[in-house]
Amino acid sequence: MHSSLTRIAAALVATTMLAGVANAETLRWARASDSLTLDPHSQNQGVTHTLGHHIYETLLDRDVDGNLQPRLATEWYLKEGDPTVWVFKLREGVTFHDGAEFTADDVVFSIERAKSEHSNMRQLHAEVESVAAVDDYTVEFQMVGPAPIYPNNVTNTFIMDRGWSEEHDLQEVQDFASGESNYAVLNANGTGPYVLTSREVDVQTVLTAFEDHWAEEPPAVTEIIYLPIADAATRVAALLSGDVDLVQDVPVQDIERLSSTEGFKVETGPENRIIYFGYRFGEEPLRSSNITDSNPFNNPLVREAMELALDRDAIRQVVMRGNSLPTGVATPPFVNGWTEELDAYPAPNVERARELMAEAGYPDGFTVTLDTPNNRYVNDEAVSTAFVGMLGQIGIQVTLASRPVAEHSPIILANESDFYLLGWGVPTFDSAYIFNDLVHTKTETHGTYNVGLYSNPELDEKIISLGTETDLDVRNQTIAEIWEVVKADRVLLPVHNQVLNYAMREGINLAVHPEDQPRMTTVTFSE
Amino acid sequence: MTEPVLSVKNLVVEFPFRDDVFRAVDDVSFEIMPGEVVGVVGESGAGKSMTGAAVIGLIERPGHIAGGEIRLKGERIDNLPEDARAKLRGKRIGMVFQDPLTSLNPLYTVGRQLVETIRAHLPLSEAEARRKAIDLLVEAGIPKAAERIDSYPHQFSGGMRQRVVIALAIAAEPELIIADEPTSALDVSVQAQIIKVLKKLCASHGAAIMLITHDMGVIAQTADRMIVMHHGKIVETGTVGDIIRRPREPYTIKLIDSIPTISRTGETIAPEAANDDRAFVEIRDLVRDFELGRSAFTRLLPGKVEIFRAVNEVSFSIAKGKTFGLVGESGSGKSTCAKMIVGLLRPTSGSIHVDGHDVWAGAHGLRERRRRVQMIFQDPYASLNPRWRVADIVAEPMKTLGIARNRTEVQDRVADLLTKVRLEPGAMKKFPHEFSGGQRQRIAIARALSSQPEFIVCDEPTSALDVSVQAQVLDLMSALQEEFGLTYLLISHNLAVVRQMSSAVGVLHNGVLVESGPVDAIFDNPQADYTKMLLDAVPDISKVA
Amino acid sequence: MLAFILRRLGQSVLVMLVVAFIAFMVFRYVGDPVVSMVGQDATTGDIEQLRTRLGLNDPFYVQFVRFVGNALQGQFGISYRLQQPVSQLILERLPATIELAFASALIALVFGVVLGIYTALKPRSFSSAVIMTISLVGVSLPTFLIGIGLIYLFAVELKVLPSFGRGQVVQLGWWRTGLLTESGWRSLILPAITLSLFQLTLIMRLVRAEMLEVMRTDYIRFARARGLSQRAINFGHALRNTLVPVITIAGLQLGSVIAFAIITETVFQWPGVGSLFVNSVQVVDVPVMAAYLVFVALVFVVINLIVDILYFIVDPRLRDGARTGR
Amino acid sequence: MTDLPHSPEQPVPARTSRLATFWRSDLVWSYRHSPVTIVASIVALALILMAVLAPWIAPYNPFNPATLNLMDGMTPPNSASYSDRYFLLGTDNQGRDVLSTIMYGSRVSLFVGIMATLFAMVMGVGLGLVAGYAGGLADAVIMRVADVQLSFPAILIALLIFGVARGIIPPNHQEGAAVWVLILAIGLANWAQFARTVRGATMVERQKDYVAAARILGVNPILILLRHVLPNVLGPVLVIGTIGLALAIIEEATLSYLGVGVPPTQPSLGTLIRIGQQFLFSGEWWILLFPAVTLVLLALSVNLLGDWLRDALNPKLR
Repeated sequence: MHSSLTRIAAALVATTMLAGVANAETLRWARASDSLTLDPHSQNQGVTHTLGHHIYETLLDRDVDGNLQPRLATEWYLKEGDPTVWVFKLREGVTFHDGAEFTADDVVFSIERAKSEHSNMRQLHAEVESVAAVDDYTVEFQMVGPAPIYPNNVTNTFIMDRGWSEEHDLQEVQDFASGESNYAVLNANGTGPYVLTSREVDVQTVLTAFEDHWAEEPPAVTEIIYLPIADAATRVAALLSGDVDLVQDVPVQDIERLSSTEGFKVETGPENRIIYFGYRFGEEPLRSSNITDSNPFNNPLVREAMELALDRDAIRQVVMRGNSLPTGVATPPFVNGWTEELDAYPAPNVERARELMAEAGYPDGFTVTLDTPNNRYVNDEAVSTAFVGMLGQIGIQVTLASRPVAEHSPIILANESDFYLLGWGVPTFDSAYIFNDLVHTKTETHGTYNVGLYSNPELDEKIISLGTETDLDVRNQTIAEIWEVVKADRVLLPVHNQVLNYAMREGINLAVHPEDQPRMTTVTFSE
Repeated sequence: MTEPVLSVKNLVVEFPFRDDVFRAVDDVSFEIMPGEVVGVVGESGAGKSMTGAAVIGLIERPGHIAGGEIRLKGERIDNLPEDARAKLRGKRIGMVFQDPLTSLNPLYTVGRQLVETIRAHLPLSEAEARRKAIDLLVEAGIPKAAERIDSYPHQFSGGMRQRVVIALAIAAEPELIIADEPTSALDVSVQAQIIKVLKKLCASHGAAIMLITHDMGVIAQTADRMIVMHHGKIVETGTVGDIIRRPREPYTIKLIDSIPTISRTGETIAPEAANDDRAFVEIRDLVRDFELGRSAFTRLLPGKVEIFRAVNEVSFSIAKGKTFGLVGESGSGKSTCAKMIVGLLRPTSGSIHVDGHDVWAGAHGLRERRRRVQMIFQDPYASLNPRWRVADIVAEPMKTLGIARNRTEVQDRVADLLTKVRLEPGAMKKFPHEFSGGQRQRIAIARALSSQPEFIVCDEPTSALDVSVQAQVLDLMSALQEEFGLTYLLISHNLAVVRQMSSAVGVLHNGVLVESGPVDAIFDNPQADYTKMLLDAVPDISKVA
Repeated sequence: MLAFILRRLGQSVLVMLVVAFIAFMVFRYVGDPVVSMVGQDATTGDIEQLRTRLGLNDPFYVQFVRFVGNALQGQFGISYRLQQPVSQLILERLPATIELAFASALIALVFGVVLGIYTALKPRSFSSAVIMTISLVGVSLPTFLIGIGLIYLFAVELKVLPSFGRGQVVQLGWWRTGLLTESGWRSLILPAITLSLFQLTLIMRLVRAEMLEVMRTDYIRFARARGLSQRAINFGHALRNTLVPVITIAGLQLGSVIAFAIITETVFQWPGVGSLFVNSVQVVDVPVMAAYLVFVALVFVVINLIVDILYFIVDPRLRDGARTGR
Repeated sequence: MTDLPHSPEQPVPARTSRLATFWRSDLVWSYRHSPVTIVASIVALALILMAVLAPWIAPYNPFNPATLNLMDGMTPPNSASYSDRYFLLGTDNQGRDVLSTIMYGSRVSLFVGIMATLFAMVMGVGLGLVAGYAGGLADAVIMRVADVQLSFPAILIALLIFGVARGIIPPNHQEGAAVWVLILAIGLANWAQFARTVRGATMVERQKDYVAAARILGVNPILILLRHVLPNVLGPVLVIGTIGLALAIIEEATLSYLGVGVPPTQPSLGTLIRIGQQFLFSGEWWILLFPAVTLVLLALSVNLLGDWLRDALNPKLR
């Protein structure tokens, strides 16, 4: 009985494989969620950008190692004699999908649009004072002051055609409050390698290769069928049953099975994202603790004890199935400022941790609530659950509050959490991005995700200086100094860098993209 | 008359009941000749309905025929396979059930049900069957049959529906009609007509009738011969006249003795009037209206209110220690009267005085009413809370009214009351379902007495009981009336019971008291046409041919 | 009849308003949409500003009145997540949900009624006992487990049916149907079965109970006494009377299939309103969630109305008003 | 007058001991003659006992994180673990003993299920009694609300209530209150069934004369409802309660599956299934299978008991 079933299954696999080879140029690509919108400047979100990169293009791009690469801009440099002006030389002979030519004017239009009131990309271009076209293929960005790392901020800002946009009334970015939807949400006209053929939100989006694309080599994939499948089990099942060719967001526990299954393989690689625990600083007692006269987290000994209780390797091995890079610093290795010394982490030592707890005045431990998302990061809830167990061994009794990210985030942003898990991606590949939001004292413009309300005026000063320091050596020195304090103070308790997995049919080759923005142009097929 | 239509020999019907077997019909033998009307009489559980069901082959599972044989025109039918038996039903044996309200499928027109039955048995076209259906309805006495054939059952009154049922039973010209309590659910006035229709139709179509009933009066008026059944056995058979005038078996004698009659045959059972003739209970111009067809939501909206007057300016009075009988058919408003008197329903207008107190006048009237007035209900199965022990049921009034609070006192009183109604004090610890209907009605009486009332409204107190039990309960009521000097309002559709118990009587018709006065005067010399018709319609064993 | 329907309509409006209110109120508490809408780079100031622009800082009743006013014009605003008009989103996904709901309703009705009749007509047979017991398994298994199990068996192990989605669709006007392609039909099988199992059991048990009840009535006994064939009795008389009460409950059950589809649609990635709702809940897309609830209420109200009218057609007693019959 | 102790119409059973009466009662008789019910009750009883006694009979305490060793995670059933401990049914991804988590999880599931059902029962029976007895506007309003409620799947309603409760309760108290919120949500989603049934039964009972007898005496309506009507409508309530219990357990599981249930550190069966489902394709079948089987067994046996009870309490169906 069993063997006959297997035989039938094998036969079926064979037929689906044949079918797959027959139209090898079509790639059915599944991931957990759909792009939120096709409007290039409406959402600053990874999934949305990923699809966007196939239709639209940016001035600069980043390679798999995080280095800036030319794209629509071929050269970029600070204007001689004026460190507040960035000059971008543009690629010639580029056309939009509708045939319009790409010129400097389109860049001016797009950057202004990205800076406009309803744009979600606004923050990235806050330092830009004005943009001007010098000639058809040269654009100058006048910054408000010295902005040495600004080019890092343009890698997700897509360039639209001014003519097409004005024709369809797209000068404004989609405004939620207006109650109207704009044309660009469901339609697109970019310079990218693929043209939008059809789009059914949350169901499927079809892209076909753009014949007049400027790249010399046409992509191997001529048609992309993009399929959002929310349920992880269904997603994996779809790959196994041959309904899709490529799956992102593979549950770590399924990697082994998939890679050992004939006809499938899994590519893994580090993501530019750190997962860490944070806790509340300050003297004010915790809201969720039985200690009502002080804040145990404010005691450095307790923080040290917690780090010693955290067995990063066990989490890697059991919870993440080997698919994580444990770390002792709250920055991914891609980021400017990361060093191997910072990355080192202490071996777990429960004995010592217990001693530290006693020393800190909490020999019997204390209780606290840990807020964790359960649908945002890889096995986020399981990581938190595991840490709860580890903290239990040094007497810290943790209640786990597990919520979908939509409920988790407001609690985080309102600083209502005593103890939380969060992940942080670094799209600029620079430490300043981390310091600005996670380390700087919370203000209107900084420290938005400084949930623990850590405050160190000395550091704040140094962080601010990073924004304007043009001497890269001095700047890097300051970054190193800041990291030293952050690590010594245990401002954050980093766990690991996430590792990404793309599962695919045998015969497809695609490397993992550190920002989880795979490009189907890089897909190759092998026999 | 050579061959009997139906011949039943040594019939045994058994119901396997868990580990036991209950014998519902035990060794029953009888014959019915063509065109003959045979009455089968007995109290509930006598096995008479089961005998009928056995003959037509509709015994409900798990019951089954365990012995004997049934022959139809000499041909044995009890051992036929089910589909062969099914072919006999309707075609050769027809049946009429008790309740015309539930015997017809509510979703189909009368015509459709007739046509369907006719065509199931006779080779007629749709149109022919329809014509025959109309003829049958006409025969059954349905006015404007050609129009009404397309009406639904609910558009007919109860009596009319029973006519339809009879038409259906006779539709395929069967040789035998089994009528199982065909009139018990109907009012007396309708009852007589239905019997007439049944007899007429069967006579004209040449069908014999097996008339199953608990009502000796119906049989007395209808049947040629009768069979008396008891505990699944035949006690006695013979011509109707013989058995009623000269019953031989002790059971039959007792049964016939306990049947009350509207003719004043002997001593009145009701106690002679106490000399106090002052009205103890005084009902004046009692009126009760009901609003029709309004749901809770629509009631909030303004609009025309359709009013139905259930009780219309009824006045009468009862002397202390006397019984006033209130008779009327269903829908006459007699129960509404009772409800207003005991305080379950507020009168629209009019007054009720008990011992000089207006029972609907404020807190004082309320208190007086609760103390002085009690009620005995029709259905002894529904009037006792099945989850309560008898002791609690009987004690509730005295506890509620604070007559006795102390536990032992309550217990003593309950024991005393139970003895008064001739139950063992041991009954206290039992639940109502452990008692028979008659015993339950006595518990209900004990409960009514528990609050030491002076006036008891008895709403059809015996109509759910078998005749022999009815006699006992009526006896008990009389005895208690004498002992405690109780005043009764006896509400009944049974004229014989009223005549036997009451000293005065009122006749209600459509909410109006058409006639009232001393019982003998009304019964022997009725003035109102309605009363006359009512009295004429009553089947009575004394009227036996 | 007209008055009756008008009265029903009035009640329906009331129901809709109440649901709208509840829907609106509930979602004010579910979470903060703004945080999901802005990116990681947004500052606290940006967030506050967006809140104000969306009117989320207005008093509660102002927001509600605005909501009802817009809803009356079919305007539920723009989805925070997808930035498309909510009414358009729901309309787009409605065909998928309706096709799924109808397919599973059909399965539930056909099998439910047939099995219900069978078990009622043979109440003591062994096969009935087996069916009754097995049917309980259907209500003892959570829907999501059934779905996952079916996917695992038929899509992953046997590879005979697709594991997700609704296959190829064909556009018929604004209606996008999956019923015209083979892959569409194949995709429909597993989700439809998953969704129908629960209702199937309910309907089967309901039909059985009602039918047993009807079979005991006097008019069925009388029909047998009239010598009608077993067939005519079972299917002509008993079944029709059984269906009267079944209509109400089955109608409401089938209405709830549409809402019940939430879990099934999620498991099978069925692109209907249910999965739209679940996706919206994850990011607190208030306009979609509120519109969905109102939509479910609308389905309920419409089905209720249809059921009432069906009642009128099926049961002659109601046509004359309730007064005559007792 | 010679008094007859018993009327001939109905035989009165001979007096027997209370135990014998009970043993011969309809309920017990039908129980003894239904092997499926006997098996179901044994299974249900075993599962309930297992849940109740979990702290004493479970090999480990999975709710005490201090005893866990993460490295024991994913140990297959009946094999050696990293820390050399024995796990009959294996461990989950947190190194928790699956057998123990099932025991403790059943405890949570049963607690939530029973409390939610009791809550729904009290609310539904109360409102049903009022609606059925008072009639009029109260009846119309209560039953309309129940109708609307019944037209929404319980899961949707529970989700909504859960959402509202989460919004009202400050974040720091949510986890402690999670179980109670769950109970409230499931209870509020299920009261209408009770209300409907009880209302129907109450309207029947209200017409009965024993209620009239009490009203004549002027017994307080609340007392009439509680002492007279309530005991007589409890039969169907018991049936719905049993079936509702199975439903509540499944609803709890579904809510937990959707991620809005009890905290994952104190998992219920539903939470365990949600966690286990992640390992459906990766070969760690025991993490999903055992809790799922337990849940189905629990719901099925309770359903079977309810089914039997329905038939046994409704003698017409026999």
